[in-house]
Amino acid sequence: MSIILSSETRVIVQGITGHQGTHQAGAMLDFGTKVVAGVTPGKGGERVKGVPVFNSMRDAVSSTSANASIVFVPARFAMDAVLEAIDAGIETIAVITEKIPIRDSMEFIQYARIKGSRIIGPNCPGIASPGLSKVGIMPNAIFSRGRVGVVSRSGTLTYEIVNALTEAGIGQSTCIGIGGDPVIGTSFVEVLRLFEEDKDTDSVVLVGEIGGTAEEEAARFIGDHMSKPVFAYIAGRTAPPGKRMGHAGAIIARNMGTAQSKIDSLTEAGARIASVPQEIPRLIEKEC
Amino acid sequence: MSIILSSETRVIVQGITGHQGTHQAGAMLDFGTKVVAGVTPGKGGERVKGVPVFNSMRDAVSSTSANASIVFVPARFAMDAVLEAIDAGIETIAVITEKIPIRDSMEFIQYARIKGSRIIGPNCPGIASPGLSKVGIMPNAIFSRGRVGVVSRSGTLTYEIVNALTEAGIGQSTCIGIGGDPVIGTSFVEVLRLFEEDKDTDSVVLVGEIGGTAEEEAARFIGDHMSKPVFAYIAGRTAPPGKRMGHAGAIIARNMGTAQSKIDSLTEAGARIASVPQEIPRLIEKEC
Amino acid sequence: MKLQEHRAKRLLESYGIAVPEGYLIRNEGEVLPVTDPVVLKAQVLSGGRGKAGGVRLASSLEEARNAAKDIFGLTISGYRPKEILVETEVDIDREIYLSIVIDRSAGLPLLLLSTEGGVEIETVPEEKIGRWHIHPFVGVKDFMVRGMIERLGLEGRSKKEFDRMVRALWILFYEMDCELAEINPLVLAEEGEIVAADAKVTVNDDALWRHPELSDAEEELTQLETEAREKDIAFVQLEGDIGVIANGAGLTMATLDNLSLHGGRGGVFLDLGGTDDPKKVEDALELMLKASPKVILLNIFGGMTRCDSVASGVLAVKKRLGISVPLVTRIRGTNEKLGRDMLSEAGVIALGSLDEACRKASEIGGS
Amino acid sequence: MKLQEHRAKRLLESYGIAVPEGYLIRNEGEVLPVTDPVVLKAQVLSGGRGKAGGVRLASSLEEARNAAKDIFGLTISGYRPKEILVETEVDIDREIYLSIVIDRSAGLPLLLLSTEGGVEIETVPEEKIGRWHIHPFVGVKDFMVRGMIERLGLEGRSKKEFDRMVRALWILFYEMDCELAEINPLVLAEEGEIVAADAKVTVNDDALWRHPELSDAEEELTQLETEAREKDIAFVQLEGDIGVIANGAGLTMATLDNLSLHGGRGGVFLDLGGTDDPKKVEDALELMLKASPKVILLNIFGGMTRCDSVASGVLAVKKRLGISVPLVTRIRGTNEKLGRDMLSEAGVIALGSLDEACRKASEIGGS
Repeated sequence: MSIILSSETRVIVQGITGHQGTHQAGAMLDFGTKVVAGVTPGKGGERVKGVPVFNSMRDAVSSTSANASIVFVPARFAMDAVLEAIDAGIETIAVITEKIPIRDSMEFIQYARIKGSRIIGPNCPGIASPGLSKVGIMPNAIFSRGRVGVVSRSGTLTYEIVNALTEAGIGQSTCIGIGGDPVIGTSFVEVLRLFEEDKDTDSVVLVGEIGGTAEEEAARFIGDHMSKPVFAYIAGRTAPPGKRMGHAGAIIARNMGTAQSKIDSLTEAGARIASVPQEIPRLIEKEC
Repeated sequence: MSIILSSETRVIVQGITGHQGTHQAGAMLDFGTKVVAGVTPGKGGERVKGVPVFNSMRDAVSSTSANASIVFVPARFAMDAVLEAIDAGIETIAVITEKIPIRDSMEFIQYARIKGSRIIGPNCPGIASPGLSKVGIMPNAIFSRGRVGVVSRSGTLTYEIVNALTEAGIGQSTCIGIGGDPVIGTSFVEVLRLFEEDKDTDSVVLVGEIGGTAEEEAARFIGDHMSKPVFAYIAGRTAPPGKRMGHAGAIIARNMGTAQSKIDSLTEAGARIASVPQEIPRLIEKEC
Repeated sequence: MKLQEHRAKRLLESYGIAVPEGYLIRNEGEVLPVTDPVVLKAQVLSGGRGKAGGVRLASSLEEARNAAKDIFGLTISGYRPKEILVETEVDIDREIYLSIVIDRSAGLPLLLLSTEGGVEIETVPEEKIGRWHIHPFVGVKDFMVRGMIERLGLEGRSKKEFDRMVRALWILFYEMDCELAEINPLVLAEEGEIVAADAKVTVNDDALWRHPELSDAEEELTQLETEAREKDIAFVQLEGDIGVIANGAGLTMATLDNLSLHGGRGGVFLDLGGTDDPKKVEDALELMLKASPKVILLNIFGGMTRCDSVASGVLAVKKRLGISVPLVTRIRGTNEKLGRDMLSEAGVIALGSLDEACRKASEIGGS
Repeated sequence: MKLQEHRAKRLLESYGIAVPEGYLIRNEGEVLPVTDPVVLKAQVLSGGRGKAGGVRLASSLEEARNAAKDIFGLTISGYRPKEILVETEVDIDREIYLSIVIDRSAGLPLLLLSTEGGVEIETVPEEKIGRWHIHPFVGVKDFMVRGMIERLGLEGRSKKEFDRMVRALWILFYEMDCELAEINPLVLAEEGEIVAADAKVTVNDDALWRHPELSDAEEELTQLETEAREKDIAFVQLEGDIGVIANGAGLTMATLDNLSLHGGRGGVFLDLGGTDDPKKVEDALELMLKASPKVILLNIFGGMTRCDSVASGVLAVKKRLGISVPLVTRIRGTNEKLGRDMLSEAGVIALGSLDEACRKASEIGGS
């Protein structure tokens, strides 16, 4: 298996006719993802990269029995697109779009809870299980199939780390970027729980960053519930307080969310901490 | 076990200082229910039937670790009381109050879904597992411990049938009245699923009535998923179309919701149908 | 509570939904001079108004007066129209069906849309009906409206008008605690205008306290129905001779069903609700006597109250008003033997079994 | 976007929340005659305004003018106040702390209430703070307000005022897409009146398009920050000498962290976001040059774009503007060898390993 995705995951690309949507649809197909449909209102009947385009999620789902979607729709229209996916019964919705108003994210995440959909993101690179499926925008070349699970709040930093793993001969079961916004649909803790239960995952890499308390909550879960080894890197040790470091979520406010607090909690929970990204593969090699 | 309740269920009575709240708190205590607290705003510090009263659900839960509540609060304030119970983390909330606006019920039921609470009702007699606990208003005397599960849209009609079972020497595992309103928190199907999984339930009595399609949906579930025998009675065979028969939900509208449609679906699904309530014990005796 | 058409339309208008120009008359003398053709519509709540002759066209003052006179003379489903809505006829380009109802299975409002308007939705083939659940927490969203507009094939102004209208209808449905808000037909008129040519709105009775502005709405209740409502008793007039009083909707229906097995036919359905409060039993008995059934069957399954208290209540009514019709009772619960004895001594038939009581009442009531 | 106090208060007022009477001045000549004592408050966004002397009392016109003059002469966290809010002093009976923030763990708004107002909430003991999550789908409910009123021990008029006020604050928070709406202190004044004596409101930047009325709000940005915002680049001024450009917030932070291992200190943080668009890399380089770091470290992990395209972009800027400071690059992705070769040939330091690049930049940048 792997978590969340399988080789049978059937994916709709929401916003497939846009520049990014088209490019990433192609990259997902190259990865082996079953991209079964695209949706762009008013463009129904077209084809993009050989994939049929529909006017609505409802049409796309009833024609293709898709169960996952990836959202490239611009921020102002993203909430509507996500709600449409939820109402169409999509189980897993990866929201790539950045700069979505927090209120919108909050509402579609809560609505997804009512309807039983899983939101990944927003402002995230999605999810990939090498050899099975990718519902995301990570470069295909960085992956190799293996037994390490990767969960991260970051995008390119994850690529960096996954790439380093692959170069070190360490393959991945599933890599998931949960997103850098203050409010996100799938938390570290939820992903850790899935990895802990996953038969195809032996150990987990957690990539955190300053801001919020998600890493501290992850540490609590690791300490209480995880038997598999966890390797962690926290970005932003040298970041000054009060400054928003790129991600809307990456800010040390009122002495909360410092890298040190996260590193301390994770260390106490038994996780191994890397001080730079490229140290992660070395730690895994030593441990496993 | 039994479903939903256990002997460890810790119950708060919301509206305990009212006439019905006080009376029923006493009856639940007599039944053996762990009634650990009551809530009436402004009456904190009092005691009713020996049970401490709190001003808020939050106070009551933090003092007593309650995990269930029963709501006797008048219709206009019921929504607030239910939301308060949900926010206080109550798992099972039996809403006895009748005449709650549909919009209010709809909203607190949807909110409960977000927070993972179970709503029973509204406009229902609650739930009882003889020998274990009762979070409801059914007369104590009608019950006897046994292995038949009872689920019903009705109140007194359920008493009638449970009483008949007891008189025939057939005990009950759990009896649950899901309520007579058009929109309710726990459906026939959900209860049937729980009974099917319950080791202490051998067979199920389903008491339906005209209106809606809940019995048809139950029939589909019975046909597809139930191995345990189901005995059903549907009230309202002689009810004329277009008239609201007491319950807000009991109305044959636009040829939907007739007793015949329900009886046909249930028969087809393999359920045994009683033509009058008192036939139920006879059918069970014959079958089991 | 079903609203009269004119009232429903006034409500739609207050939410910005266009309705035909019109006015209400209470007698034919109030018809105004006719310039454009008008339609006169009897203001009654029951269906089948058209078939009963309650809707008439007129293109002159005289025609309109005659039509009004005719309509005021009708009896539609037992009710004489007190008011007629006189409206300017709308130029119809297309007719659409649009409604929002409570979908009980999902526990959510459901919007129904059909390109075939002006006919009963029940007669429209399933595949022609579009359905959208509207979640109260998120409301009508853009993607839904896009789907509706695509289904209807609207363009230009009518597209914009429909968009605005459908969102307004949802707000109305939500704010007014509706069980049903139906526009049928919704007319696409000239130049893309969209007009609600007929409207049915039902407001949830349990939410009427939130809508005091509806307190004067007419409901076409009989004297007994009004009295029952005041006493918080569910009253339904049936075709038979046996007056059934029971506590709880399910139990009352089950009693009627049981009667039918013995050839008895219910004439009045009186449900006290879940209560066994003796005061309410008394109220119900009084009400039932006014409905003059051939026999009364009282079936109480006691919970909170002792049976002897219920029996005392029955006997009090008997003493106060006298009960000339036979009264069959079946009361279960605490002290039921005592209650039965009290009733028997006073000449009331008191039985323990529901089936026996139903048989007895059926025998007396005949068929 | 943080709003200036006077702007936040105008917003509160528009939602029906009482604020002290006051007016804004841009120079000391605008001070009006003083009848009751007034307080003059520098309008700056950074904290520590009080300690820096930015808040002054005055009870005569002369005092007020002098205070204003003093305040306009201050530099508070590097910023000179352009405006002063002059307010009538409020008679304080009690001070309360009230705020709504986004609780990231729950993903929901969280209302914080403390009986200890007028001090930083961080200094208040945990047990004195009451917390209520407000779900956007249900809003502030009666039971919450009851709990707050109980905690504060309010009675009579102040109870009613608080009830109205707290609901208004939530509506403001929701409708205005706030990340923070803080009233500290919330003052219980004479006769049960409730007044927001100070207010901090932060509106979610990503939702500003919904609030065009805020487009003229002042933000205290430097020239470079303004330019970065226009180009949609995250720009943070740091203390060191090394200008870091990377794509992605996490990667940029990781680069800074890695630098520190080699003794290097970041001077500018430029995050392109998740993109590797060569045009944006060019924009970032141009912006970085204006910030005059001692050395520039460019770290791009390519996804969509080929490394040779990124390299071409870098070389184009170099050609166009000339880059006098050393430029260390580390570009990974498709065609990375080609890209590195192109850069090396043009005299740019091009490395494959992040750690090596960081070491190199640190060596050049010194410490």
